[in-house]
Amino acid sequence: MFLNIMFLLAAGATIGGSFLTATSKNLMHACIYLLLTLFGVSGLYATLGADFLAATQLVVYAGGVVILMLFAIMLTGGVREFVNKFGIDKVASMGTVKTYSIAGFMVVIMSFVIMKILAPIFKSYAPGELPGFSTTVEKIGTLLITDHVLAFEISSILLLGALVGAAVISRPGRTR
Amino acid sequence: MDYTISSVAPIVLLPFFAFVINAFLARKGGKATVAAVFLACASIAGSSIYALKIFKDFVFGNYAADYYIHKVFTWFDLNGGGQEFAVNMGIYIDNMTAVMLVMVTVVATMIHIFSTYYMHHDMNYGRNGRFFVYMSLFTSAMLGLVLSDNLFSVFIFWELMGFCSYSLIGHYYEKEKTGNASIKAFMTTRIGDVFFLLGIVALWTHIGSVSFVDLYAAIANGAFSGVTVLGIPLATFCAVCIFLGTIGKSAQFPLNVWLPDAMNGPTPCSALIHAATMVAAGVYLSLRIYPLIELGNLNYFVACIGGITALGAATIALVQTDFKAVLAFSTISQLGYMVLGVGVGSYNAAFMHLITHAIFKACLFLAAGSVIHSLHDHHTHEHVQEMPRMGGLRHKMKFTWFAMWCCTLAIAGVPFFSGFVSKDRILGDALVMATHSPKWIIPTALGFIGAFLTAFYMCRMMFLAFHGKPRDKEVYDHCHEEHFSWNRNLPLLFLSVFTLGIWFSGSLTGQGVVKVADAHHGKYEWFQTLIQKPVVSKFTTMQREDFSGMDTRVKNSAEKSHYDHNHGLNEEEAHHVHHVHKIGAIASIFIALGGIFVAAMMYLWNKWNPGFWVNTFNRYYRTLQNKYYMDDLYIKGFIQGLLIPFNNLLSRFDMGFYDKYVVDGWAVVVRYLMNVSKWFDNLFVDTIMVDGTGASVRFFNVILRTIQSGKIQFYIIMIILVIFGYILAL
Amino acid sequence: MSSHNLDVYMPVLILMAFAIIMVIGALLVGKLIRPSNPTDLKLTPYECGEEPIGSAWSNFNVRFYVIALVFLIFDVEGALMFPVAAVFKKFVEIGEGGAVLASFLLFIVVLSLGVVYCWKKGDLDWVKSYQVSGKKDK
Amino acid sequence: MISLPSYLIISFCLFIAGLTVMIARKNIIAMLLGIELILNAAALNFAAYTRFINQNLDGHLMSLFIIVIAAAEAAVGLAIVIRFFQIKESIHIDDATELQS
Amino acid sequence: MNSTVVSYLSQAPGYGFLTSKLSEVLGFDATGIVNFLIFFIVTLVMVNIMAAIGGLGTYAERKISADLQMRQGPNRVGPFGILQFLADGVKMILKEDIIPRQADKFMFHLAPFLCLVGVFMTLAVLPFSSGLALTNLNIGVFYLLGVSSLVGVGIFLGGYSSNSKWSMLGGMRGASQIVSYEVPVTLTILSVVLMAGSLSFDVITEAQGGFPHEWFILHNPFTFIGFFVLFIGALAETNRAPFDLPEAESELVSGYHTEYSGMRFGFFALAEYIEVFVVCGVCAALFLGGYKVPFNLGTGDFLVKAFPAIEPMLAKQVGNFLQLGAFVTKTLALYYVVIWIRWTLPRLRVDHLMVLCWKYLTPIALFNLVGCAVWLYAFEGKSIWYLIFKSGAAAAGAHH
Repeated sequence: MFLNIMFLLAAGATIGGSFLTATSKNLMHACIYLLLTLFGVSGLYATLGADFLAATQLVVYAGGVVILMLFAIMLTGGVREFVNKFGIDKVASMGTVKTYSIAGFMVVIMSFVIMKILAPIFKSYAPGELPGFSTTVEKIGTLLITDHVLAFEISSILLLGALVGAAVISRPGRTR
Repeated sequence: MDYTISSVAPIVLLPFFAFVINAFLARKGGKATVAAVFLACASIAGSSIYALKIFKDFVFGNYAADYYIHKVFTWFDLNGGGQEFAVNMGIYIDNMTAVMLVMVTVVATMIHIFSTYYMHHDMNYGRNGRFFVYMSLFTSAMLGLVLSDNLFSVFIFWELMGFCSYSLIGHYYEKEKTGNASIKAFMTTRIGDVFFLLGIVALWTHIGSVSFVDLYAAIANGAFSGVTVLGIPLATFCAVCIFLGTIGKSAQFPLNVWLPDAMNGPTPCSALIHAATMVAAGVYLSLRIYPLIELGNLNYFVACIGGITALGAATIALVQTDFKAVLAFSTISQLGYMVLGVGVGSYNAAFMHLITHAIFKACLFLAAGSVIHSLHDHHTHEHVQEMPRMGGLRHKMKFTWFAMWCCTLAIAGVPFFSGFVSKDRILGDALVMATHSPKWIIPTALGFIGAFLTAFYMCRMMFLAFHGKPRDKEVYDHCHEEHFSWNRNLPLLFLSVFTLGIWFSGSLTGQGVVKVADAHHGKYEWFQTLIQKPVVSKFTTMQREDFSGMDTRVKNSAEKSHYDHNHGLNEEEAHHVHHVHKIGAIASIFIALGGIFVAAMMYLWNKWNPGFWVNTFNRYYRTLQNKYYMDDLYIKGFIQGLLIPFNNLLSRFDMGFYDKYVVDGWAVVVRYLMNVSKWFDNLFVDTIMVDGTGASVRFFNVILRTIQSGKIQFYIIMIILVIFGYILAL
Repeated sequence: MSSHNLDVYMPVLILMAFAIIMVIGALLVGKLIRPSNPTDLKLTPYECGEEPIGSAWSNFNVRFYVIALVFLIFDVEGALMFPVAAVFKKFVEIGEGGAVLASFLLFIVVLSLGVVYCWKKGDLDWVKSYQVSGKKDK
Repeated sequence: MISLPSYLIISFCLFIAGLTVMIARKNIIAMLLGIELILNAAALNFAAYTRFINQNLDGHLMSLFIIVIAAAEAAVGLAIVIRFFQIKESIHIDDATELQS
Repeated sequence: MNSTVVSYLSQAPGYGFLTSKLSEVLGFDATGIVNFLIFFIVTLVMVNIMAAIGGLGTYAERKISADLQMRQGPNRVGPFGILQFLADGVKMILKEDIIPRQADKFMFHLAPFLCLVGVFMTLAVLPFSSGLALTNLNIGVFYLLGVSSLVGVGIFLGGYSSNSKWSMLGGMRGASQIVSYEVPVTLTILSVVLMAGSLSFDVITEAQGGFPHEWFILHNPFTFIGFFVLFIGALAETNRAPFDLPEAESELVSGYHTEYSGMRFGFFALAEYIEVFVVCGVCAALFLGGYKVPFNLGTGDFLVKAFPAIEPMLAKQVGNFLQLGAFVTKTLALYYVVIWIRWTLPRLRVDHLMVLCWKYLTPIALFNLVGCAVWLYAFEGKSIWYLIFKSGAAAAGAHH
């Protein structure tokens, strides 16, 4: 019962948020809708019993990525694209016929694709008896240092590279 | 308590990683070198933490004294001739390993810390970074040797240590005699190593495995009985060969010439490699294969080698004037004592002497290093190591003086110091053997005389260097006053604390501080309780355990084996042994005190004039100063007599035959081939291949150019279409 | 590792709802009783009485971005380290702590390398970030 | 109602939204938003399959690493965007025509 | 290990009765509905108490500051002016609600929601007592970190949306300060998780004891430093003085809520005060033993021993009240310290703020983390007192 309510709320937040993200003209608003979408996704994780993933989604996205996006938007002149500073042809807008036609085209194509992929799954899917929810933190931690320890360490290297590279790239006053 | 690879590997791997990183980092100089030095110290300190954990588990955990852990993985398996022919690597941990690990790591840590002080000059040129690189590599190799479970991996690490010692002796490579010394050390130990490898191969061929456990099992199963190599019994053959490796590595009698020259290296590396660990590794090896020595009844041979080395080196040390040379010869003589202990079958005492000697000799070398460093003249860059130019230094360097006295008393065998505890028990056991059969009197006597001389020359060194009036005024004057700099004095003081006997065992009365509880029989000194001869009858089956697998033996029921006061002898035998031990102890006490007294009469109170003795026995004096002419003998007889003629023969063959016919003939052939290939090149490659490629590329880029518009969204749409088509095509 | 049903998330949703209801309710109640006569002056942003010039949404200093960047990296590393930290104790108890400690410390070291780099390059200090990037060889 | 197809359809909608944004927007930051949406769709799929098909947690780990990579990608991508803006005074995708500034 | 307030109350006799009755009446299993009712009621009560605490926080702040500055403080409304916060609330509701013309209306409305939602959601995992924790997620600490980062977004949006320079600067500062100080806080909490071996507040609290020497703050030297790192970080995350850069009256007029008026401003203030309470509670639960009462009085077993005839639920109830008392006492003590610091220390400069975070707290927190890991590995997580005692016993010659 409650599970269904939660699922409905999360799914609504996800789909609505993603739709608004795609369609909102204002970049800031798009970012906020993205935040809503991510909350919905973390709710979906919770309904899937992946509690740790849900919390990670909250921490990393709501805490980090969205703030970073907001800062970057401010840093690149915010929403001043309306102000028509760069000339009329560069206004980022979703409203034109062209874009919607592209979107519809995409939807058709992808729905074909997805049906092609998912039809067997949907046919052969028999909802069996699902196991009860249990905490995943210990299991994930154990996997992280036994089976996937290499991925664990390499991800640290990746993040180090990302940090250094981004810091180098965005350091001011190198040219101009 | 059970160890998998994860809890043991870091001991070896930490210094090794430090080596790998420093190999790139250390030569940069400046901050990078400092970072490298810090990394070396930190890594060895870290592995000492792991070693201490293993030590705690083994010594204070409630397990049988002969409990061991043996984990094996197959390194490579070449299935030759149908028979399984796998090379296994593994770890073998028992109490001896645990104690050895702690000794090596702790001493190495202290010496690394001291090195940061000693090697501080021209650190910025990064050349001393190289020193730390090799120190890390050496430490990891030594730890690997201690942990390894079979003779083959022992041999690998053994050679690795030899290489490190080679490059560390040659650290100041711009001096010619340094380079010669390093080459000499390398070559001399090679002789022993060849025989060592021979022994390993012989074992392999006949037993089929070289791991210690399998070796003991084979001995227990009587696999050695009746097998002979070249008419010699297999056991004797292998034991002799492997023991020759020991002779080469720990500088025993015939091959002892390299160690004194090895003192040309920096003093910390002498302390770590040529006093504490590497030369002791030979004795460690001979302890590991002790059942084989016993089986091949080599005890008398081993004991005689040890005794001769002990006495001979001590006699040479009498007349040395170089500060470090005295220590070098005393090292050789102490190693002789260990080998003597192995020979007379006092396993425990020999190993204890290994540990104690490692500690106080490392401390002695560090103290010598601090003396040399303080006397170092920064303008002329001359190392003042001559004792006649020192004297009265105790007013300048108090800490060094104190630490050095502790170690001197320890090595001289004064009661309540560690040296007495171990050396006295070796001599006592030797005396027991002597009471059994007269032929054992010779090594025993050599040992006792050596003990007297040891006390004498060590105290002579002390008196000459630290006491009396300063002889060379300006040396004394520019010897800087010693203040408490932690990286110089902390290692000295720390190590000198452990020269006390109470840490290891009862000094006279058998009451040490460190005790292990026996569940039934109260508490005993950990050393005698834990270090026991391997009882081969326990190793009847060759059993391997996978690294991942946990130990299957029931360990909770296991407890410390009952400490046998009689060491497995019957009652009156034991009484006899105790009696003789008492006699030996009292005798060695008097001998030590007598040596100190004579030294004091000669060099402290100047009552007796040493010059008189020198003049009286002039020839012998010169003999001793020339180290029994052993170097000259080797050079004249061996090198000039044997190697150089052979070398000339080879060179003549090279010039006459090889150059003239083979090389020149090949040149002619090549010229012909070249002509052919030139023709082929012109005709085929240039015209068809090169131009054809160009044409084809030009053709294709006309087509492909159209696809590459600069728009990302176009690319994305392309990707989607491709996926779409692909999936529809499925 | 106990099994549970998803009722544990109930209070979260209830709290979220309460927060929203609280704000909306208070504002609605306020809307009934509070005055509302906006004047032109009220509706201009307050700049200490000065006439506001231009929009406040102008692009600002890049150092904010660098700080947020370092934070994001730390955040992700924390997300990776939390489960490991949660099971570290169990591994120590079964005697496997050595390897876990080694990998954990390696992770932390790699993580701190990035901070050290940013520190050295002066991305972390607030004021001098421009001067430093000008002359790196100081 | 809670079954594998529903989750797959949700992630499909996410993916379509992200794809549309990536194709139709000319603003680089908007395109990065789209990428975030797509990555989320993938991670959600992993979690859903882990729940419904086989219960071992490798799928969760995949999602975890996807989140990590998404964070790194956002950091570097936004840094590039900022640099681009400092040079070009614009974040329009079609202004990225040169390989060097 | 799933002790929500429901699973606690379900031990009471009335619960089963109610459930069965409702099931009969409704015709299907009414457990979910009953759980929902319990959750709803408890949450309602708690939210109101929290609002009251937030209000009383303002009152306490004014009183304590007056005390520190030898003034009277509010003393008109009610006895000792204790009803002052009600008067403030009424005033705020009555104030006109101004939205600047060139503001971004949508976000201007949204920002207070985000702040309040972020703060309220953190209440869900706060362990008031072994029975009275709203819910006990297995990921409690991590969930708390994630949810509380909403406040940063809220503050940033509040600053951004009201299109004013002061607000912009305030919002920027606020966001960057909050994200910066989340790093040392995360690392310190990580070291606590390392020590306790779980992320759930329940386990972390149970891993400590009632007496100070059993708390994590005195567990070993690293955690002792860690507590102060966490406390400073918490101060900065709640924008409390000396870290109240975002609303620095003297530099930026009122920071990110310059343009906010009336009840919207009130919500920002309320969120801040509740968050202060929450972080004090978190510090208490992580480091100061949470709801643990000495001699295990918290379990109520002592009553059962004393009067065997007593209803076990009642005994448990008494124990819970003791635990609640302990928790609230520790939390309020920290609350007092927070206010005390605010009125004692001057405000930092913004670059000093960043330097303090990145060059002092973060390296210290990393060092603590490494230290805790090594300590856990070397001493199997024994506390320093245990080690001292053992070594003393060994020196006294006890068997090993």
